Amino acid sequence: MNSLSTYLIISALLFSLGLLGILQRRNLIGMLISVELLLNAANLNFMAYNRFLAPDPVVGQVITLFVMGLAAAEAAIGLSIILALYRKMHSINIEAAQKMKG
Amino acid sequence: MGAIFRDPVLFATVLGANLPFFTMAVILIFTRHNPRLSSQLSVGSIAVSAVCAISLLAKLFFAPALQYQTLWFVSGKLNIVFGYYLDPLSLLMLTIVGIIACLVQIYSLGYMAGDPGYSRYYAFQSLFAWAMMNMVIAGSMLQLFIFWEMVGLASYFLIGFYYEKWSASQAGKKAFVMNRVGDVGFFLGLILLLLGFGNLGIPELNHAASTHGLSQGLLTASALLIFCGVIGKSAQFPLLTWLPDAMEGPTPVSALLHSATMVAAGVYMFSRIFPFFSGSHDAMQFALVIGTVTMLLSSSMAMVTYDLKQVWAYSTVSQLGYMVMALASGGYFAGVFHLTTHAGFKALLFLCSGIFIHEFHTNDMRIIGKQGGRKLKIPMVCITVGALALAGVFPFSGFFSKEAILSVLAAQPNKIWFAAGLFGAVLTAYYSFRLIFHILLPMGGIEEKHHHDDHGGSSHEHEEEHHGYIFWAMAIPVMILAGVSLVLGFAEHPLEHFIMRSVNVPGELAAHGGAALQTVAHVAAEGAGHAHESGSPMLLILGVSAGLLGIFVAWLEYGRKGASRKGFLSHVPAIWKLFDLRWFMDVFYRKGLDTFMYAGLTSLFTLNDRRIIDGGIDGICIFTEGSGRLFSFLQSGMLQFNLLLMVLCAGAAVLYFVI
Amino acid sequence: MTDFMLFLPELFFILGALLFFIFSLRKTPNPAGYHRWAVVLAAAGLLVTVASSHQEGMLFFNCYRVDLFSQVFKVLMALGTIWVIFSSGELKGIDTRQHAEYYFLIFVCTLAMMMLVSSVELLTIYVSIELSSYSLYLLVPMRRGEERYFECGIKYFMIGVTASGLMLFGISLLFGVGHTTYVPQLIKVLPTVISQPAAIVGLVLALAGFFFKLAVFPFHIWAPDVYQGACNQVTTYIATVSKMAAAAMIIRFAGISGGASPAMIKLLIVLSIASMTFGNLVALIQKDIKRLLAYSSIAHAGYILIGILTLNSQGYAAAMYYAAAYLIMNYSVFMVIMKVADDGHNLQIKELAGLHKRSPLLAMTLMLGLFGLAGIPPTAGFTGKFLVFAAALGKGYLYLVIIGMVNATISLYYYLIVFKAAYLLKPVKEYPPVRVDFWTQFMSFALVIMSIYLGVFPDRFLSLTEAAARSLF
Amino acid sequence: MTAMNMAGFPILTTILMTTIVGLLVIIFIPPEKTKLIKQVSLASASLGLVLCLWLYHAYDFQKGGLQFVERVLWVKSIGIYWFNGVDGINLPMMLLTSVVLFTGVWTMWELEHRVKEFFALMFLLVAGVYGVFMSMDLFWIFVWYDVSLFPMYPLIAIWGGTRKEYGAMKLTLYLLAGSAFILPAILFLWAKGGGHTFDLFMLQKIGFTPYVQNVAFLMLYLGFGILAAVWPFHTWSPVGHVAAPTAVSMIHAGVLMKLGAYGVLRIGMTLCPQGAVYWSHLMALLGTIGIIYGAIAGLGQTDLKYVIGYSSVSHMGIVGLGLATLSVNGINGAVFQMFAHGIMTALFFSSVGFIYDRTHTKIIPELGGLSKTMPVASSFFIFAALAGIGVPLMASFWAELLVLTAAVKAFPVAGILACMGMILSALFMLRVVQRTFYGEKNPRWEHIPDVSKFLAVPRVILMSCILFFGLFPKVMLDVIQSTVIPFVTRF
Repeated sequence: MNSLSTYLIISALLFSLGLLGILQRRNLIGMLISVELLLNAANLNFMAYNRFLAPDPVVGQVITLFVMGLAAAEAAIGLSIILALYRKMHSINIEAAQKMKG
Repeated sequence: MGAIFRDPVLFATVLGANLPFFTMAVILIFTRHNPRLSSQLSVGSIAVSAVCAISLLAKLFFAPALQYQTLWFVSGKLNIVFGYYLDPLSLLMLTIVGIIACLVQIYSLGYMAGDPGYSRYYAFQSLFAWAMMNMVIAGSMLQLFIFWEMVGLASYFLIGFYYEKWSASQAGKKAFVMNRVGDVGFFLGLILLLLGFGNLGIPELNHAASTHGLSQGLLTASALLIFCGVIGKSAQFPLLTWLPDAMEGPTPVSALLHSATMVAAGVYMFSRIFPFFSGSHDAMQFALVIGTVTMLLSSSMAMVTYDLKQVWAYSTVSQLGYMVMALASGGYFAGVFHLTTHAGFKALLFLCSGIFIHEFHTNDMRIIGKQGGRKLKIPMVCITVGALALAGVFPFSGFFSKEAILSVLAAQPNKIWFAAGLFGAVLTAYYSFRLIFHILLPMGGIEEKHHHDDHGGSSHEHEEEHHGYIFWAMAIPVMILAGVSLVLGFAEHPLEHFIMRSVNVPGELAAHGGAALQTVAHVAAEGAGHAHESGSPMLLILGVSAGLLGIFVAWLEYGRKGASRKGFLSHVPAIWKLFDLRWFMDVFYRKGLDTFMYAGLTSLFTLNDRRIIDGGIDGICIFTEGSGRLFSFLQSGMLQFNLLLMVLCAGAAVLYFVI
Repeated sequence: MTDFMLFLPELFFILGALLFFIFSLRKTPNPAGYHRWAVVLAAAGLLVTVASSHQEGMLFFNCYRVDLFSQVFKVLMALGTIWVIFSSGELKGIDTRQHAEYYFLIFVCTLAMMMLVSSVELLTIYVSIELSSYSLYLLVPMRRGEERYFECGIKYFMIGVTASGLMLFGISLLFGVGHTTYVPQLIKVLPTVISQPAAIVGLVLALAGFFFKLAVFPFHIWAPDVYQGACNQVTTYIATVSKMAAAAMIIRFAGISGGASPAMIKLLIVLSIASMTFGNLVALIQKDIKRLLAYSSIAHAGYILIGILTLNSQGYAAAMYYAAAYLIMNYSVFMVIMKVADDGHNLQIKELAGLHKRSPLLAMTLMLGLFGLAGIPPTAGFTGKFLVFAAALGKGYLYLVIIGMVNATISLYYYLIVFKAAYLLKPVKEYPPVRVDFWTQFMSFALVIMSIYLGVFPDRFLSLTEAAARSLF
Repeated sequence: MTAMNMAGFPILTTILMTTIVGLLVIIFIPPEKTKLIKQVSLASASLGLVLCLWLYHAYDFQKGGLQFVERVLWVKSIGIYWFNGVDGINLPMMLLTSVVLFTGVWTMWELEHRVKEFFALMFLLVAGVYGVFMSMDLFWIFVWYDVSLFPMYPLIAIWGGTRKEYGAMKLTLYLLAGSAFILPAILFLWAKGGGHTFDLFMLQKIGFTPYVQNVAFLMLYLGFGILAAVWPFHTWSPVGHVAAPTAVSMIHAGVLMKLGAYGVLRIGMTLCPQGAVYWSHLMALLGTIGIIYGAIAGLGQTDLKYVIGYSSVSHMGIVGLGLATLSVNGINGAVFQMFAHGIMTALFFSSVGFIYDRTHTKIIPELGGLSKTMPVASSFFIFAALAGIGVPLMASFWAELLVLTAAVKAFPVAGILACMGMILSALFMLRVVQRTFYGEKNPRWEHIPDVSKFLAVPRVILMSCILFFGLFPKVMLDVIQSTVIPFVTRF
């Protein structure tokens, strides 16, 4: 169980779930969470590769730390935008926002 | 440049031939608003030209053929030469053109007096004189072609002189286009020669043809093509209908261009390169057939029309047919001689008719007769002289030339040509005297109503005085021409000697020119020899009696007291109609042009441009824009649809790489 | 000390950002004052960038490379930034209380992009991209007034984070196969492992992030909405400065995919053709100028890709040239738009009617900008296109060039429509005359002259970009 | 071919600069001072004319080849040169351009609507035309080519007539679509030539493989053919001309259309002689179809400018046919025809423009009888029509003679058919003349003044050009063939 492929499969699953969530969820918060899943899938990858393959064990971990920090910022920005949207549209459903097209 | 002033012959040639051009330019640019000055300039310059022509003729009467040339430009292997070729034929023709043009311009002083386009008229007359003279003395076929076209251009303008009249401008256009049809053949023939032979000099061509310097195929092909030019310009079958229509122009124009000189240019060109043509038996046979058909067809048309000028127009066509027949059967001199005499008497006929038309304001011979046409003594006498010459009655000039032609035709192995010629002579005499009798002996006498009664009041006296000047301006040229018609016939032998002489040409020209002329002399002498052998008294009798027969029939029907004045053809309305409608040739052309060209190709092509090509392009534009609209659906407002698209594309790319 | 000098432009922009951060804390906004400050700072920033443009060196444990290539792009970005800030004098599209934040974010974003072009570490790249994106995520919804355009902010954010998620995942895979995140090493390693599916997937996904920035089809989907929805100045910034960074990044990164993989080149060709065709076709039917320019920018991304996909220094030089030309001509057009719509509304094409009378100078600037975008000589746009196509044909992509030219012809149609509006149409209602101050006049002339100078005398700038492109190898 | 006199005065660049400086000066004149704008325009146009005449005079056709060469390295890395020179092919074209520009500017003297922009755009256009003709570098040829095309859009769309916006858009897109083939072809040749020079003569020495030549020539032929109104890409010609204002039609039909044929000759046939041989049958076919088709389609038109547009199609067909023969006479004739047709069409359009200015219609059935009211203006048109028919002693006759001679030799069937075109052109030209100028005086036009002496001057200049070169074709043919004779040796 403690092999690289396990982690990779899990991360691939996470990635797919995230992608599915982004495409399927109509709720903006849900979409935001799905995006976090994507990032976490990547994080998992970094860690796994770091553990099994990389010559320098620091790299992956550092990256993961950075990503986590950025993800937090991203969530903050995203939430603030969603909040603003909610104030204007009284909805956090993405279907409320499809006027611009063509 | 200096050479022009050093050599008097060259100087006279250049001056005589080109003075009218400058006159035209001056008239068009400066003296448009001064008709008097314009006409004086024009008449003066053509008089100078005529004098130059006559003096050239006199000076070079016994001299060898002269050739002047200068290289005009070179393109690749093509040397285009510009030059003059003065030999008996061109000198004779130059003189004819000069004299008749001069007379006609003098005549026009009266005929055209008071016309709003007086200056324009003289400008175009000068244009014509310039082009015609240059064409006559052209040294190469290309140059001849160029001026041949310019002559056509002058003819276009002069036919359409009364451009307010739709029919006039229509006739001008028709003349130009029909000529163009022939000219394209001519042009192609020249190109063929240029490519096959490389030289279009007239003496060189004649020499090459007579010494078998040209392959027979090339010779025949180019001769046939060049003959197309003759068909167009000299109104031969099947392009003959433009000439009667060309009578829309002022009568002096008809006299000068459409009978005496311009239309004869075709025949002139034929005789110009006669040795060349005679190198091809097939081409000569073809020309003979065309000439005969033309002669008979147009005679038939002349028998039914009441329009004075139309009669002479048809007659011109038929006489041109005669000339072509003569030339095509080897009668070089006969053709040229008939050309000469015909120029004289046909101009005479037209100018006389012009006086009638000017007086009575109508072209209808019956009305002219009724209103007292015969009271105009001078024109009446002169027109009769002309008609007699045309009918070939001794001692008028037509008699001699027609005899010459008949004798050549008689020498042909196939007697059908001779028979056709005789029959044509009968018809000629018939229709010309039908006209004469109509005017001279009108049915039911003369109505006592003179056209002068129309005018009146204070201007009457002035009219009268003016009328005198006008009348004499017209009458004097007519009388001169009548005199010429009387005496010209007797000049047959000196003329023949002049035209036919084989000359000792000095220098290099002797090589070509001399030999060419020898061929002419040889061929012609053969023809004449035959004629004399087959018994000239017999011929003489036949010829004269043909003319008299025609006159007699005309007298029976129109001249004698109590004659029906309808003509025997009126009993067969179908034939009358056939002749009157010019054997449906015009109908055929019109229909053909309308249905095939305008309704057919033109609308098809226009439709193709609008619908298929333009429509296709617009279609591509619409398609492009439509696909823009279509693609814009990819950019839907729904975020997740867009994301799906993005992910799918990325997925597709990944799949593509992995698999 | 030398390290400090190498980082000078970035430091300067950090300083600017800090200053505006302090301003943003103030209670009473002073828009005119901010604008003056911003102009002065940006101008100084440009000077600093230019002054340090010939420096070379490595920073931060070799994560950060300063070379001619990066410096050229930094100059271009600083230039774009000052232009955008210059045009922000009448920032009607944004609440006056937020002006300080606006300038702050602009400076931060420029800073991030400057860092981006110098980054040679995947991590640095990622961080820089995210930093610049976050600034833009905030700038886009800042617009006030136009309710119907508000949705573009969330769309931009969602698409952006998805793309960055994809990119990060891709980067992680690249790290997995290459065992390194240092780009120069990756370039060496990758061709040997390119046959592995993980490498390919990683590469494609990583490129997706960059293509998102450049708005290459199919990662363009944010562009039309954002261009239309953001306020005019922000759109200008995205259309000009942000494009420079993206182009630079792709040029730097394209080397990773390596000449070794013809399939990769094929992918780039397909993307380039799809971008050109899609962008031009959909632009045909647009009514709103900014949306039209969004589609046009998608098409131009395709043209830039043509230069990049040659994967040689000539192509990179051509692409850089094209990017610079694009900066100039795109800004010309946007400057006119911002001037004409000085109340910050979205300009429709028909509103340009009669511009040649309202302001001949702006009309001329617009004309040259449009013709530059359409690729008509003697503008820089033409020469850029010419160079890009020349580079492509140097590699033998004849059909690609033909398709590119056909697309240029199609694009001409909608540029001509805008041109027609400005020069031909009679206005249906009376529009107020456009106020053109001295600096705008000056700027118009400068843009016109630059555009033509670059078009007619390309030699000097081209040798610069060539040197820059060579520094990549 | 590479006679260098770098030290000499850059006369060609100076000629180019007359237009560009004129343009700049016009830009800085306030738009209200229309008189001044016109004077400046005329002055700079006449300066160009004088310089071109001097150039024509100073060209040494005994020596032949490229003269007045200016050659400066422009862009090092890809080998662009500022390389100008004249030889027998572009010298007549330069002269043509200057004459048409001069007369065109004069013709537009009465323009009142947006004068400044009109003349500015016109000079921009002509700068492009001069540039194409004088450049010997592929890059610059293309640059100037495009520069000359796009001002057509505003020129037609602002000052045009019938359906001007449609016509302008169509024409511009159509013509620039042509350059979608030209640019790839140029770059293709450049790349196949090693990618280090755009110098025409350096590329010529390289000798491309037959495949490259065939492909490049076809692309060049299609691209430039559109501008030369080669059938079936001719439909922009009538539509565009109908829409365009007078001087623009003059320059467009007179000069711009020649750019197409010139491009085929200068780039296509110079660099791809084998390609030209390979495609010569196609060129002959399309040329002949153009001659016949243009004339026949012209027969049915009711708009004066449509008729002239179609006549241009027909006449440019002659140019195409001449080029297709690949022989001295054919190319001599083609170049001469380009010149002759340019002058002739300029005369055509300037007379039609005058008639249109006065009567506000160019629909033939509405006109008629104009000869009565405006005899001088009519005579200009009639003169042009005669030149169009190919009446001898007008310049186009010689051109047609040479082309047809060469064509009958090289492609007998095409040559004979092309001769038939002479009949058709006579028919349709005279038809127009008859319907427009002859017939009863039309009361509607009774009080229209004839062309004034001042406005007659440019038309007279054009007329005298036609006559002069008709009477003395040597003046032009010597120059043309000094270049053409060595040129054809490579086919």
